[in-house]
Amino acid sequence: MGFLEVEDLKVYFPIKGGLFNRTLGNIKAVDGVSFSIEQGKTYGLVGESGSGKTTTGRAIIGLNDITSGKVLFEGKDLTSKKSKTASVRKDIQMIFQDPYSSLNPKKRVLDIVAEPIRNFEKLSKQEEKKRVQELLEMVGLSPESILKYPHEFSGGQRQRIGVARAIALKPKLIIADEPVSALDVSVQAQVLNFMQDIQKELNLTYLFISHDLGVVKHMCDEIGIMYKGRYVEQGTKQDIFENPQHIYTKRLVAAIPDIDPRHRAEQKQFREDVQREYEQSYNDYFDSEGLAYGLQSVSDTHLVALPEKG
Amino acid sequence: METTDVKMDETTQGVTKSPSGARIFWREIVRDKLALISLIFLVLITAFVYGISLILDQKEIVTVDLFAIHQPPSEEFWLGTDYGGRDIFGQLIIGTRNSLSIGILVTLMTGVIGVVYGLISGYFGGHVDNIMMRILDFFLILPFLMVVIVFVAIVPKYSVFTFSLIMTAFLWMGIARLIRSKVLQEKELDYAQASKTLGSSNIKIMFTQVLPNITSLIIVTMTLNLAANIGLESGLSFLGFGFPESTPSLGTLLSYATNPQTLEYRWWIWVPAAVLILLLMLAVRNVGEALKRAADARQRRG
Amino acid sequence: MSEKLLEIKNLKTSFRIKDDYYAAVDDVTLTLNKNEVLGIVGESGSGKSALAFSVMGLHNRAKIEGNILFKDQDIANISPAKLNKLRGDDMAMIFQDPLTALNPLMIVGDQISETLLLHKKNMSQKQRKDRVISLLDQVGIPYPEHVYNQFPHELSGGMRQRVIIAIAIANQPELLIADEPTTALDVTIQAQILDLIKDLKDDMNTGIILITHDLGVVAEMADRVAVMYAGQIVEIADVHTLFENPLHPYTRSLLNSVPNTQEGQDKLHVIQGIVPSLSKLPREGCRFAARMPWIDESVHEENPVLHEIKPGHFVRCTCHKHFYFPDESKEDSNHGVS
Amino acid sequence: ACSGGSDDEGSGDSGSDDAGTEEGTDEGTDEGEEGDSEAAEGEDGLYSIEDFSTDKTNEGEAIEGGTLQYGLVTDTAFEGTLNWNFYSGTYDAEILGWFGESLLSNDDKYRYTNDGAATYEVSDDNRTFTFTIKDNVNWHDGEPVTAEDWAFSFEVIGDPEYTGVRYGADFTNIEGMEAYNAGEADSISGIEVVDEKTLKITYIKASPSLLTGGIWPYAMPKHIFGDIPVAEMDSSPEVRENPIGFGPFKVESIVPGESVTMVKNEDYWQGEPKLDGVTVKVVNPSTVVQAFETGEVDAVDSFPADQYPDNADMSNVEFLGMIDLAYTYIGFKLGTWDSENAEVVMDDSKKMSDVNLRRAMWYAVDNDAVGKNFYNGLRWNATTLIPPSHPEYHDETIETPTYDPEEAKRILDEAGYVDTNGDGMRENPEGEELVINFASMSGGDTAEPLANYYIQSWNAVGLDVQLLDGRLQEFNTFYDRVGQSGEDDPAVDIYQGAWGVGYDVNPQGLYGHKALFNFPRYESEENTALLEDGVSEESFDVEHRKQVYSDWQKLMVEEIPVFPTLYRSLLAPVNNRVQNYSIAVDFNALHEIAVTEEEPIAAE
Amino acid sequence: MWKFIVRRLVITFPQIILLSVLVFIMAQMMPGDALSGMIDPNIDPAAIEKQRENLGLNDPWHERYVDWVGGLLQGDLGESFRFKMEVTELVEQRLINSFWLGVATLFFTYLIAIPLGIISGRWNDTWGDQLITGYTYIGFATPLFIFALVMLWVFGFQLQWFPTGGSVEPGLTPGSFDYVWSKFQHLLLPALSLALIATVNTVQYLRSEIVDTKQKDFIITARAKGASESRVYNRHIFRNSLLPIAAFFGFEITGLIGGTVFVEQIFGYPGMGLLFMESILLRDYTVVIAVVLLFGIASILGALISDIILSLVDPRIRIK
Ligand SMILES: Nc1ncnc2c1ncn2[C@@H]1O[C@H](COP(=O)(O)OP(=O)(O)OP(=O)(O)O)[C@@H](O)[C@H]1O
Ligand SMILES: Nc1ncnc2c1ncn2[C@@H]1O[C@H](COP(=O)(O)OP(=O)(O)OP(=O)(O)O)[C@@H](O)[C@H]1O
Ligand SMILES: [Mg+2]
Ligand SMILES: [Mg+2]
Repeated sequence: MGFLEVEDLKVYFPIKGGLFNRTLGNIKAVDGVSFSIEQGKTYGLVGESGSGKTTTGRAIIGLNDITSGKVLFEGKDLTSKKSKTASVRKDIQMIFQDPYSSLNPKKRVLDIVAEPIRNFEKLSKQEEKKRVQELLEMVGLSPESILKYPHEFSGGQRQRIGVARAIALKPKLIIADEPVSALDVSVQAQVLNFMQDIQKELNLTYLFISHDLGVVKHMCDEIGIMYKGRYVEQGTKQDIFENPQHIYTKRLVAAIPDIDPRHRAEQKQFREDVQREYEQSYNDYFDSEGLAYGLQSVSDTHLVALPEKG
Repeated sequence: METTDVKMDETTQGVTKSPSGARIFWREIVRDKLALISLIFLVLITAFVYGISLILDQKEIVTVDLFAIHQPPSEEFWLGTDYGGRDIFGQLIIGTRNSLSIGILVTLMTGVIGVVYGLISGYFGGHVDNIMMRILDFFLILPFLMVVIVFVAIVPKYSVFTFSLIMTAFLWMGIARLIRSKVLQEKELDYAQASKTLGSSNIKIMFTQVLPNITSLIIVTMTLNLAANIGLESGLSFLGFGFPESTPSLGTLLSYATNPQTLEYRWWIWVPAAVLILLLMLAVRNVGEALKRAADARQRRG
Repeated sequence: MSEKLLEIKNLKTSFRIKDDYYAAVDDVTLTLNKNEVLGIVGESGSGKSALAFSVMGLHNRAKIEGNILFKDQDIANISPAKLNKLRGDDMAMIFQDPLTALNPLMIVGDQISETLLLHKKNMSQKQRKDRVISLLDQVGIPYPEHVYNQFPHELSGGMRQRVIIAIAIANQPELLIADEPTTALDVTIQAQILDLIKDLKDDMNTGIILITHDLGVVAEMADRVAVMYAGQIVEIADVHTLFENPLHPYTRSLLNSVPNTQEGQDKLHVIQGIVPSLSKLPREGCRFAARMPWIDESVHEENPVLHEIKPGHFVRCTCHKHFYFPDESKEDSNHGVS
Repeated sequence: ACSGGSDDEGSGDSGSDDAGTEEGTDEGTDEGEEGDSEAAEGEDGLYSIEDFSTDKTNEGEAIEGGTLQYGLVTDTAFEGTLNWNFYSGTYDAEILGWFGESLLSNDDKYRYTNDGAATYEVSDDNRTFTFTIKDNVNWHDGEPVTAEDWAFSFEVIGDPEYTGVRYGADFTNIEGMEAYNAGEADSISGIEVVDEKTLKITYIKASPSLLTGGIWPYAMPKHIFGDIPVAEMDSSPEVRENPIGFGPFKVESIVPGESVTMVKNEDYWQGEPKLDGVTVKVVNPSTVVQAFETGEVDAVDSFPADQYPDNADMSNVEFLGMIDLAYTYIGFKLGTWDSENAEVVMDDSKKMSDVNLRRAMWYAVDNDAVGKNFYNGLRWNATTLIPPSHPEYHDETIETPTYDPEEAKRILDEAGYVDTNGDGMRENPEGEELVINFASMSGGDTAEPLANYYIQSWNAVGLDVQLLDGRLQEFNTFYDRVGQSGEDDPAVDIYQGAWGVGYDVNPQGLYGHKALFNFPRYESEENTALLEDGVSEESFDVEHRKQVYSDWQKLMVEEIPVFPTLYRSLLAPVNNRVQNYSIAVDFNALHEIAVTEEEPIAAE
Repeated sequence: MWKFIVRRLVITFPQIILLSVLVFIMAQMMPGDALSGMIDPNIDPAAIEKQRENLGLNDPWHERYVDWVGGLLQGDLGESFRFKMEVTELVEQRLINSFWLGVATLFFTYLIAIPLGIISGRWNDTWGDQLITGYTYIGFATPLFIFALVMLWVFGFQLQWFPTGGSVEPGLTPGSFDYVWSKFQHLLLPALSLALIATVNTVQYLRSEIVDTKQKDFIITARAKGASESRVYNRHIFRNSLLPIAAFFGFEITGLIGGTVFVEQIFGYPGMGLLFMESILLRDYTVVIAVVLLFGIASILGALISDIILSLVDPRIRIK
């Protein structure tokens, strides 16, 4: 049994309207997604804007209601009412995309980082302060920072505060929703490095959501590619980057700009080729509604959404 | 666009603390001469009327003196007397105090109701919001005057407090709406979402996370409301649903001006009250506008 | 050598903060030729947009000093009427944020044809509409007739960005400034848009200034690259030189911190600290010095200037000669900055 | 028989509330003082009603025609129920006065005369009246006014479907009226149409009150209203849009609630009116002075007395004045109303039951000073409950308590009201706290200081009088609590009220033991006997009646169920271009009114 | 669109019902009734009591309510006790007056607000702007009734430019030019007084909208197209800033209702506000109920109009 197992997860948002605000239909934000993550690994979730990455992450942690499907965390079903207990909550935490809005601007660092501690543990003021300072040190901020306000920190530092808060309860799984996409390149590097460090230190598991393939390639062991609420491909880093099977994955990979100006021409050529292939074989990869098919195994680690043969 | 206003130079971070909300407000007010003067005026007036009315004997002031009716300003009566021979100056002081008390009370009560209502409605959204908003809409169409008349008739003691209550019943909706729409935005922000994942209860998130972030909005709105509320009391007095004359307010003094004789020949009865209302409202408003600028980083002058 | 299109000389753009002026663009000198893409990279807040806005004359309350010669005409000191003749016609700009750069109350078609209306006085309404539709088609918008009558909010981010591009290229400008044209977009769309801009250049011989903080985009698009830091150009060179032989410490750090160049290596380089705010910017000495404290202070120039290392390759300050990356252990301790 | 209220003749009262004759303690008529002349002029700031005339003097040469601008001073719209049988507001009555004349005119003693459109004869038993309508009296549409029309008027009011409020003792006193009203008879047996112009009415009980407003003097054109069901008359266009009468002017057009334009009735029985027409329109009380100054109005129905002192020397008008048929008073609650039997029941355990206490309270107030200072002498100390507007019956010789606080204290001490606990306020003879709750009505500028002044005065003699609920009561609340519905609020101990008195001097409607409006709830055998005597057959003898009412006035001064505080004056400015205008009660010559200039004269 | 309107009206329906119930309860709670003003010994208390019985004033409120609803369903709002006429007819008379007063006020409000707001917003922080801002501050702080009284006194009486009471000169034939002209003259001063005070909010709102819009990105886009300053303002800034003002229009109607009570009182202008005050003071409940409901419906419609206008002018929230 895996560490985190997501089975056929569906999250639909109702479209309201009509005379009495009835539900007219659904936005299928996540439409039958299954994957599993091993402890201590980083699992990347990639896809275009609106493909349902965030929704998946939020559904796992319980911020979105699940329409159907299961989320098993260490064997416990998070979707059943009973297990929405505090202890499971403690074990899963989240890092948010925007370091500016994810910290309450009116709270001091102490209060921000201590919030989860206060919710789950009864510590004296003194102990609490000590814990927070330890945490801050762990994320590389000076312990004196506890009395400052978020706006007194740079984006990278804020993201660290967010991490400190997330690890305060010693979680096992952290869902990181585009943790660096709001940051400048140089700062981005800082946060990525640090996330890797802390993962080793605390034996954390990451669900790493991003649309930047470069970053994902740098961070992740396994990767899932989402398209319109469904998976189109899943595999190890090598599977995805060296042997992309689905045309959509290929497009994504081809679209990454190459940092070496010498490859410009080839890159453009490659992109054009993929584009041509995409146009020609679109119907082989997508059903009549333009959605991906179910996943088929290509290798042990590599799954691709292809129409069932025969 | 994260402006550099908020990003601090790292090297100086350890030493200087960036200004807190109150400090920003203060700075903005000091920078704006008009607002500063207004604030000083308000503080002085408030201190003066509350202070002096401790010494003044209200009973004495509203005692009718048959032989001093309609005296123009003199040494004995600085601002003359009204048609009951009562000292206008004394009434002006007590009236200002009462009007300010009403203004402040109403502002506070509408503030509390509006904020709590707006918070709950906005935070929970969905059906709760829907129902609460319908209730609010209903309050908007209530016939204010009629309710006031019923109220005046059935409430035996009509005091500053009860009067404020009835005004409150009709004035909390604006702020509730404002807070609601702000909360609707605010609760979607990551920090509120984050709190949820950290195991904080809804109540806790509402009051300890979201609320502090809308305080500046609340303060600004309440300041501006204060000005409007002071004005409203005088309107009710004009229609005859204000205070009895034994509880003078700026409104009651002002409503004497509806008597054409007073309006034309006995300026000392109503002009000081009119001027004072005007000044109070302007001053409160100036301060409010300065606070508004302070709350809105884009408009900040400094 | 190809024809000079734009020549910026000692440009200084200052904003008023409190009671003083602070330069966001400080002594920038640049040239741009026809049919050339000049990439400008730099961290957020380094003055890239401020530079672009200065060229377009779009700042309303900034003090602009220096010269901006567009086809030998100094557009920094020109009457608003004359400037309006140039803007949208001979020079155009693509804006960063497709969500806000379009008037929400105007249909897309009108917003594009406004440019035509302003500069092609003798076009009939019908001609304008035809032209707009062909422009929409040109930037790759499907069903242009339909989109013509749509409002911005009905379009996706990528489509809107294309509309903005259509506005910019409507009059086939000679100079096109693209300020982070793809930052807000998905990679696949980014690729399409970049290809589109490139095609435009080839078709129309346009000189393009491409502002971005994505080095990959620069590598793919630019002929020459200028690296900006704290309002100044710290290095400028043709694209190959810059990526193969970066000299300025900032350029080198930047290149080192991009994940996908660091194949196999699990640590990325981190530039310490942040770009200081405008009012706190050091105005003397090497502006980057504070962010590489392990380099001895004496190696900086007192008044750093651009040195021409090789023809066409300029670097500011002599400190590049002494720059090295700190070792890993040192880097770790840098986490605790404050 | 009617009493208490003011009459139905156009002179209506000046109250700002339209219905009824209750006089607000103050409404509309307020004080004023020469603000800036007190020291130098001393007494000069005072006015006396005796200096005013009721008739306009104008020696000028009248011009042909002209239109009189007549204002109704009110801040509301007039109702527009323009028919004597249905109107309920005084402003409607005011308008009716211009075009819908009464068949009977009266003299200055309020008694019907034979000078009007109809003459009358009384039978020996004083119960049967024979009226003859003059020949040339015609409706505005040319139809003659007939006895039938007059009888019809009675039939409408007596009809079971009747929607107005006129039906009362004046009508039930007609023979056969009650049977008709109950639907038991097809006609009223006491009313007989003798011939086209002669009507005979027989009353059950003879009373001198019949001659002072007790007979319904208004006819109703049967040829117009005959076909309209009684229940629908009040809202019919014949009442609201095209009302007619036989008066000197006829209605030309109406702007609902705002104005009525009238033109002269050339066929008027007293002769063609001199004016071309009259425009009656609403004037806001707060702008009435300006309306006079600019010549917007020539005359008004009433003028707020408090605005007089500041405008006494307005150059373009003459102020007419007379004693108002009204008085203000303080009432003491002495009993309760028994709704079952519809009568007053005295209750000796009431706080105010001790007459000494009441007398002391009368001594404690200085009404003279109130009249001078609040009202510049335009109101003055009242003595008895029949005001000097009825000079025949008002007994000047009666001694009444006047301001004497020492006397008040003495009386209280003697009666056992002494301060036993040293709080400065007297306790009652049993030694219990005595807190007297005083109800007073809001509205009008002086209401508040006046009430406070009385309270201060009583406090000064050691009586703990407090304003009920600490504030003045709004009109409806006040009368509800004082007892207009029959349920008196026990919290009210004393109150300040005002009454307008009718043409008829009979005070039974206010102080009779069957009168709901007997708010003090006072009764005594002597009182009942005197009041009965005042309307008995013997009282057709004026001397007898005078004696009866003199005794009654004395009784009231002794018993003090209420004590009158102020008598009032009534002022009416008239533009100087107007001629032959009068506010006298016996003025019955609207057709004589003329103007000497085309346009009203403006003030300098 | 129609669906939306219908839905909104359906939602407001229970509100109206609730409001009407409330008015009946309040009427019950208020001391006195239409007949309690008849403190007149001339009138037999029995006659009054009979009237009361006939009019059903002695019934408990729920019975009267049921009757009233019954009447309402047949389009009958009852009869005014005081005016002895159908409430529908009475209200119609007054409504016309109030309607024109409202129209004139709104007209002046915008006539003043739009140029002032534009001047103030376009050239913000100049002396012109400061002057206008000063006006808005003072207008904000001046009680309407004092202002109206002074206006009446100065323009009505001292200068005599305007008539000072009523809605029309007496004696004119309805429909004639003189009649219409006189009506117009009569509503000019009250409308102006109300507008001068009511407009300050709009001026300020417009100003801040313009100042806001000026800084929007799409304005830069427009400038970059080479649009001249005047074109930028006329085509882009004003249009976008006027939109929220247009949306405010409906709420302005609601606000007017409050203002007319004062103004109609002072100018003796027989409209709904005055009718309401009179009726409530004299306890003419059939009228009160009708007026309250009308006011309620007007504010609901006002809000609805606002939403509709907004959806018409703002493509972003176009209602399906
Ligand atoms: N609360 C919500 N109500 C309705 N629809 C929603 C809601 N949240 C998300 N959606 C829709 O669900 C779909 C998936 O959204 P999601 O945020 O998961 O995408 P994403 O992959 O995270 O995109 P991005 O890269 O932009 O963050 C989108 O079409 C979005 O519009
Ligand atoms: N109107 C202005 N007033 C004051 N300061 C400004 C203004 N516009 C820009 N600045 C400041 O000038 C500096 C340069 O800003 P600029 O927008 O040019 O940066 P940039 O390089 O484009 O950054 P980004 O990548 O975030 O767009 C920043 O410090 C910014 O805060
Ligand atoms: Mg997302
Ligand atoms: Mg930029």
